[in-house]
Amino acid sequence: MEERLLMKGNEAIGEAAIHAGCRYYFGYPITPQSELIAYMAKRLLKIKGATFIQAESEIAAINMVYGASAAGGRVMTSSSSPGISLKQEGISYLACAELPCVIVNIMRGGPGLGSIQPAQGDYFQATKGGGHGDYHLIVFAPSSVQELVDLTIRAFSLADKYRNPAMILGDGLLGQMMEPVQFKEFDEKNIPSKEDWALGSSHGRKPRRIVPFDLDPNELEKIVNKLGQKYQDMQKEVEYEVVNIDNPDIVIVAYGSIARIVKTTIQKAKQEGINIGLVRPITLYPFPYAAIEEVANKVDKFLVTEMSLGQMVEDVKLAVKGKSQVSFYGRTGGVVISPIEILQEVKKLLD
Amino acid sequence: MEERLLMKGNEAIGEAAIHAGCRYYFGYPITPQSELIAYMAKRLLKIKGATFIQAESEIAAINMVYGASAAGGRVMTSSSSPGISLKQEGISYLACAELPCVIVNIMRGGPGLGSIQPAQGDYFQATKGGGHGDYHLIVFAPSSVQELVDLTIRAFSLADKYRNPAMILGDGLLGQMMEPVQFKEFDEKNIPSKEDWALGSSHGRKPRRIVPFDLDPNELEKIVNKLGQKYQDMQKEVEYEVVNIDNPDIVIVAYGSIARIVKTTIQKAKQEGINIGLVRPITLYPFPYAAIEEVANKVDKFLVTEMSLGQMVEDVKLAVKGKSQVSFYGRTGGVVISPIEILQEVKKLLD
Amino acid sequence: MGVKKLMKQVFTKPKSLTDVPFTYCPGCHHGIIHRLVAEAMDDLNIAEDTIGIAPVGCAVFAYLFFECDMIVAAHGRAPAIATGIKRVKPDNIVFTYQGDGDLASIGTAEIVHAANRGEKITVIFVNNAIYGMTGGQMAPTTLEGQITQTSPYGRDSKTMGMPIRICELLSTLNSPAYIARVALTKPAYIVKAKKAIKKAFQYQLDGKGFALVEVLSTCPTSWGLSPKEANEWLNEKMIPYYPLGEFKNVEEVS
Amino acid sequence: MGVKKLMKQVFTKPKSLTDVPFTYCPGCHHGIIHRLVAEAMDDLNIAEDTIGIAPVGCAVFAYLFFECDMIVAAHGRAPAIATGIKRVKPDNIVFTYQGDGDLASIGTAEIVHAANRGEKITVIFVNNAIYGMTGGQMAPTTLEGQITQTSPYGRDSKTMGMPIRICELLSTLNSPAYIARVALTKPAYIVKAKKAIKKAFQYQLDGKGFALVEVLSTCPTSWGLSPKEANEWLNEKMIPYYPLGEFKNVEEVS
Amino acid sequence: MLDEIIIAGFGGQGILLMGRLIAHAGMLEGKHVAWMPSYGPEMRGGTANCTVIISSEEVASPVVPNPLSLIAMNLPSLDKFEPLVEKGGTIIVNQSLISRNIYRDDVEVVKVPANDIANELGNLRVANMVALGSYIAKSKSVKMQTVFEALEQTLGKGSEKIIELNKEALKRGEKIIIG
Amino acid sequence: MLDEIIIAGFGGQGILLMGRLIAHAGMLEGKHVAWMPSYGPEMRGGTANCTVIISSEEVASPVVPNPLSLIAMNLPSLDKFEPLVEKGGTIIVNQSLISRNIYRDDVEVVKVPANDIANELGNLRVANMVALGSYIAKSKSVKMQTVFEALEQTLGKGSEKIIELNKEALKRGEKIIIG
Amino acid sequence: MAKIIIDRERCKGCELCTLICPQKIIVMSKSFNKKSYHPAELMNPEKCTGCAFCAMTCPDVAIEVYK
Amino acid sequence: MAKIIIDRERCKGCELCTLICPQKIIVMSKSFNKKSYHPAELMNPEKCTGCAFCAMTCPDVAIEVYK
Ligand SMILES: Cc1ncc(C[n+]2csc(CCOP(=O)(O)OP(=O)(O)O)c2C)c(N)n1
Ligand SMILES: Cc1ncc(C[n+]2csc(CCOP(=O)(O)OP(=O)(O)O)c2C)c(N)n1
Ligand code: SF4
Ligand code: SF4
Ligand code: SF4
Ligand code: SF4
Ligand code: SF4
Ligand code: SF4
Ligand SMILES: [Mg+2]
Ligand SMILES: [Mg+2]
Repeated sequence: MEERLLMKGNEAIGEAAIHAGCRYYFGYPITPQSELIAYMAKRLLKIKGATFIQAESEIAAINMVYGASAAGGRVMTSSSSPGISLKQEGISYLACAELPCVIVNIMRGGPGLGSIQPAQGDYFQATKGGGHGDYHLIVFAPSSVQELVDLTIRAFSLADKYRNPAMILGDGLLGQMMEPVQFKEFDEKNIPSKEDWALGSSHGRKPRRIVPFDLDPNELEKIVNKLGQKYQDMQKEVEYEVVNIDNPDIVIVAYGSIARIVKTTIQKAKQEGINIGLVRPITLYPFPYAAIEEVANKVDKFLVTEMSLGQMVEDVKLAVKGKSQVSFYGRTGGVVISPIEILQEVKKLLD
Repeated sequence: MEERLLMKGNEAIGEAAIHAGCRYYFGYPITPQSELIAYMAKRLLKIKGATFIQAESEIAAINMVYGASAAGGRVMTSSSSPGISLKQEGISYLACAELPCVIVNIMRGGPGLGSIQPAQGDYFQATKGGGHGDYHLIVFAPSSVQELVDLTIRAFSLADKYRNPAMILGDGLLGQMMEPVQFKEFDEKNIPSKEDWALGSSHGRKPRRIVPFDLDPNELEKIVNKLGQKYQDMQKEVEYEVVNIDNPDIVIVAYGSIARIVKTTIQKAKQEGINIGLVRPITLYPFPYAAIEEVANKVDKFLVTEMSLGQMVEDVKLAVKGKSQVSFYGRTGGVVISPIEILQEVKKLLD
Repeated sequence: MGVKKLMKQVFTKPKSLTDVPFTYCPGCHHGIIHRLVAEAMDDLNIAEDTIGIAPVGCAVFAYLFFECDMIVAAHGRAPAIATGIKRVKPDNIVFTYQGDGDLASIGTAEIVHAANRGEKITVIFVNNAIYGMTGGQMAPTTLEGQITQTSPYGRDSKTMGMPIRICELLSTLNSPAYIARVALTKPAYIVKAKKAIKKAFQYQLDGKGFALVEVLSTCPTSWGLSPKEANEWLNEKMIPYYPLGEFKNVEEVS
Repeated sequence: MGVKKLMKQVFTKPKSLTDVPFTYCPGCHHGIIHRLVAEAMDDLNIAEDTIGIAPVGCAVFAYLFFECDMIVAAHGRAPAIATGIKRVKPDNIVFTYQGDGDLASIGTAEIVHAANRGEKITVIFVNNAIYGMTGGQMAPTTLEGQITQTSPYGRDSKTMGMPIRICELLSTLNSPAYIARVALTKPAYIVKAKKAIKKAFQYQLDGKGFALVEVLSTCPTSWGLSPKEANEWLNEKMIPYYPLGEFKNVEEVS
Repeated sequence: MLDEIIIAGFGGQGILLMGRLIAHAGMLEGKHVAWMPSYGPEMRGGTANCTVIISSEEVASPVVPNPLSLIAMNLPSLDKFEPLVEKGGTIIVNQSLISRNIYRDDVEVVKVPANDIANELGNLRVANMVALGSYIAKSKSVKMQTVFEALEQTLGKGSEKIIELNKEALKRGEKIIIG
Repeated sequence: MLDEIIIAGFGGQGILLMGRLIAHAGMLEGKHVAWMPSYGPEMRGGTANCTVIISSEEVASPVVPNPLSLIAMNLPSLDKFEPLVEKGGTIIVNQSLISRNIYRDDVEVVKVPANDIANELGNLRVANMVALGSYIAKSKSVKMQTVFEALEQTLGKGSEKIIELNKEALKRGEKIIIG
Repeated sequence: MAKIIIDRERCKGCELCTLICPQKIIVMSKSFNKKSYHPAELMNPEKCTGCAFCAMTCPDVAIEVYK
Repeated sequence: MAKIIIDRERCKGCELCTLICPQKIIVMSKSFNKKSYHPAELMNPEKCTGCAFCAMTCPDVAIEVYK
């Protein structure tokens, strides 16, 4: 299993899901994630008892996920930006009903039909909640094909642990690129049993009900407060990477594909005697507020780089609490930021 | 016209829209805003050339709005939380295509099917963007039936001014309650002509295209940057109300129906010798960061009260920049916060 | 109650119904339909293997009434949810219970495609020509000229179209195994309705495929009629436009 | 080119097409369909009063090709957008141009209800049995056994259902004025297609109501066939399952 | 001057209209008013209720956890709201449908045989107006004459007969208080 | 050791496969590699291209604004990418389809009559392998033997004939460089 | 001999049973049940045939039939 | 006498015109156009009847017909 395979990001996600025991997939084609749905078709249609359905729409897909998860299946759906917008009602229902699943968003340029090139404009939607009401997804931001694999597997595990939907927030760059990946041994026994809550046959037990509402506000409040408590508990799952953080001139905060571009910037800067640090959130929800605040105690300049008009920058500011200056540099529309323009921005800030 | 009328919030919105020249309405029933769709049916079906359609779904409704707006119509849709989630793709398209319209969200308890009682859990969705990509709505948070009227009229005007969708973010309490309202004279001549961009007959001019995408990232970036610039320009439209802000022991930040409940708290507190200030954002986007920061320079305790697990509290923290302590008190699920519990919370904080 | 001992109980509440009293308005047919579904479950002895899906609509509370596993769907999406459940639990019996707003308006795509995929599910489709839950708005099935909250001057076929006949529309698809329309305004109709509903479950048990029973139903509250008048209106107005009968009955689905 | 002067031009690019070369693959019928739509606009002299709606799909670029006002729709929603436009501009001619993924899958509800409301719009429905734009996934219209990206072992009617016949399905509704299916693989078919498309615009001009023309179309790229083979496949496989003809033709809509 | 009233009863009893008339009359008298209904499917066969606030100052919170006045038109409503009434407040009870006594001893109680009187007037539907008449007379929060005006404006032209009947009922309710 | 290559050409020319083989071979040799395609409908009748990075260190940015090597399989591709090649870099040109000269004088140019050679081999489709062979021989970024291995693993069992043909084409391309 | 038992508290007074009973032996009570409905009552029990039409029709499953 | 003119640069070499022409007088060029397609060419112009089948079939509106 530890062999290195050259895989496309989208396909790697699919293989990782199946590796993690996912046997149900419902999706709808959209660029730049269509290789993922095609991969699931190819693989799942050959596994007995597994299900692949190209749903009639993203809305149908997310509701099939809702049903499959309620019935105890390990289930995934995937799409890209406009398709994820269509799933927002369903996502809010999943969160309310506490149904685990994995949702993949391979982001593209937006808003609107946008473009099909890589972008990161769905950060707010993913982390704050694009659907209605109080809920959060567990959001992972992989930055390599290997991380697409590892974090997809982890997403399934945390989704089950918290009975909450988890999201892989990638982009067209990660989805389309190929890199060598390895699959670590996975023991399906680690998948928690859902026999104690999932729907099915009720022989010898009371019928179960999965009910994402309560018309009595006081009862619904109990449900929402339980969710709130869960989001508190989730904070401990925060993950991030720090690079060169000891005594940098400036710290860049970036996630996903842009974070690896920043690494090239760091190398180039070193050659010019500029010392750049990096904090890379691996989970976007929970967000590494504490880690960033700690850095802010030592460093007085932050630069947030995103392929957007600036979204994560708000969370960085919330973390920094006014202790350091936080600047932003972004490109949009599917333009991938180059290492050199980031370096130029850094130089401007250090002047 | 200056006569006082006793009107239900939902109906007042409808009358205000028609008063402001809105002649096209597309919607789908949902509690607690169904009186609005019924009102539009009753009124518009009697106006020659006007259109009322109960769409097959919220998605169809927002896309009818997209078409009607593209054709130059002054147009509105309305819904409540789950229905607004379904409109997210369409909203993102409207923003990208720079099509003006008014979207009413009479919020109810969430997530999921939630409840039909008043809540404020859709703040993030409304202000940060529940749809994909970089865009913002102009978001108004009325707190009385009169404000529902005035801000609905203003929403149409700003939507046209910026060619951007505007949202009325109310809740079940405002939608259902009756208060006296007045309608000021409205001159339909103030509605800007759309002859220079709307679709129609092209006699004597080049055909026009409304295209919410560009597969060339550099071209799409220009579109997105133009939007970005527009959001900067919009900042000057910020509106808020301050109460008792000279030398308060603590300042509460609250919007919409909860803000009026806070006013009762302020009265009750005064009797006990406690001095509470209030900042009430009237526009949630643009958010009154500067106004709150100014207060934070003088007051070191803030309490944010919302009918949610805490959403606007992030914007208040962003405004305060670590200068003051920001606490939060919320109720969820459709439970309306009472003046007394807010007072108790204030006392705790002042202890 | 001593009499009970001497006499045979010939009619009582089916076991597949819980003891919770219905939340429906007086005279509303939702209650009768619930009972028939429960009787079918009793007759086939499947309650313990059945998973039901309640819609958003007056029947959102159906999860309280059926003595089997239940889940509440997002408005209109029950057929997609049923698909997800059935694919994970192919040996369970899965049914959706949907109103006409739910199934014929917002959920149009979901019902057409679940039917077309031939999902092995049973759909109970309650056509009461109105949106009951939200206070009486027009449904796709609202009759021409019918007054509702959103057709206050009567449904105008010129701008709002004519009522959609779902059975006829779905019957153009290849995959459905059973499609029928029934009513409940006479004992004879109720007997037929019972049979149709039972068949719709039996076909699922037999793996024949997608089955749907459209039940013409009253909504005295939103129609503004007494239960008695509502029954009459259904007989006089609805049945002529919505003919009763079986539209599809595939004994063997290939 | 002196010859031009002496001879009569009997065939040239219609005026309602711009000069922008099509972005479609070699042999793709989208181009022929565009030309026929433009010819209909020329013939009826309506281009300057027409508003077209491009779908998401290979024809997303249609906005570049038609010499009239155009707007790009969200995937599947063109009929709703057309409704919005037509209601604001009832004197303009409004048409949607939609693929089979767009119209028959994600946009099922929108097309059914626009048709049912009898919106006075013209729908050009391009059925190429596949999702072209996204690289060849299964469409609701994909034939049984057909191999696509998402039916890699052939469409299995047991789990994926049989192809949906949209004309037949929509013809169960009362309101549509004109519904026809045409093909383009022979000159005779093209002549008929042209007539149908023109009629679909003429009916709108006459205020008769909703009109839809389904055009069987090739996708050589996603089918993995040469343009020639694609035409043959369409003739041999698609036409038998999708019969050509007029399904609805209401001379006078009441 | 200020009153905060909860009016509660059965779905078909015309509860919401009672509240609207008080609010409307308040508005006509230049007061600040707010009206808030219960809403949703609970109305079906359950209790309907609404809250009215009349005030000389701007109405801040429209939510009334503890009303000064309660008009209870049936038993479940009384059961639900009796405990919430402010000390020293008033409860108007529809005696026709509520046989039990009031447990609270720190409130004023007015018993009105609303249905019986309505029956006498030949139309059960005006029971609400009888109770409303008693409330108006008791609380004096608005003038009866203004309620008449509000009634006319609400029901409008063409409803003269019904308006007359309603006025009659209001007066009968008033009579219970002022004799 | 590091190379950053852009391979560009016509949709049906097997551009993406060329890149995959380089990346795959790099992986087999234990190097860090990344492959990135152009994607979307531009492929239709337009140019297809992909980027490959082979490196002894972890690949940071997978985006290559200025490649060290360019394989231009047709004219529009050369037009597009020629200006972007790093000073001192290499351009492999498919001479069969590109008649024009290279404007740049600060890069090395290798002209390969890829289609002509492929034609000689009896299958136009292997023109890509001819050009790839020349690139491998020129750049030495991976060993030809490893490319053979990558080819076998990619095309798999049952494709022996095609593999042989491809190998042959690779060798013919190699020969242009090493004579 | 047959008999029906009407669950007074489940009954919502819709009157449908009174209309459907071929014997016309069900009538509405003048009194209220706890939910403020006038429940149905069996009058002339001796005429009941046990046909169960009433029970089949009752939307609130408030009627049991014995025979 | 009739004649067709093929727009060499619009043509995508799909060959559909060559198949449909009753006179079989359209052939594919060996050379490339700017977009790297082999465009169609009229061979034996004298045989052209001006039937326009080729133009009707051409998906790229690359053919004009004169008569
Ligand atoms: C997405 C969404 N839109 C709208 C609603 C509001 N809503 C609840 S039930 C309903 C329709 C009910 O009508 P129907 O399906 O006919 O059921 P009935 O109540 O008539 O049995 C609507 C529109 C909702 N809950 N969710
Ligand atoms: C909401 C949404 N979902 C999915 C997509 C991706 N997408 C673009 S076009 C398309 C389908 C194209 O197929 P079809 O409608 O048949 O048109 P064709 O390209 O075959 O002409 C899809 C799924 C999208 N753009 N938006
Ligand atoms: S509103 Fe209509 S459908 Fe709903 S419970 Fe009442 S009568 Fe039945
Ligand atoms: S992919 Fe298919 S439908 Fe799209 S342009 Fe190419 S051939 Fe035509
Ligand atoms: S069982 Fe038959 S006869 Fe007896 S009460 Fe019921 S309907 Fe009447
Ligand atoms: S049918 Fe049932 S609910 Fe209706 S009156 Fe008779 S017993 Fe009561
Ligand atoms: S006009 Fe007719 S004969 Fe002439 S080239 Fe075209 S198809 Fe052939
Ligand atoms: S049909 Fe048109 S595009 Fe195709 S080969 Fe002939 S001229 Fe060229
Ligand atoms: Mg209904
Ligand atoms: Mg298609």
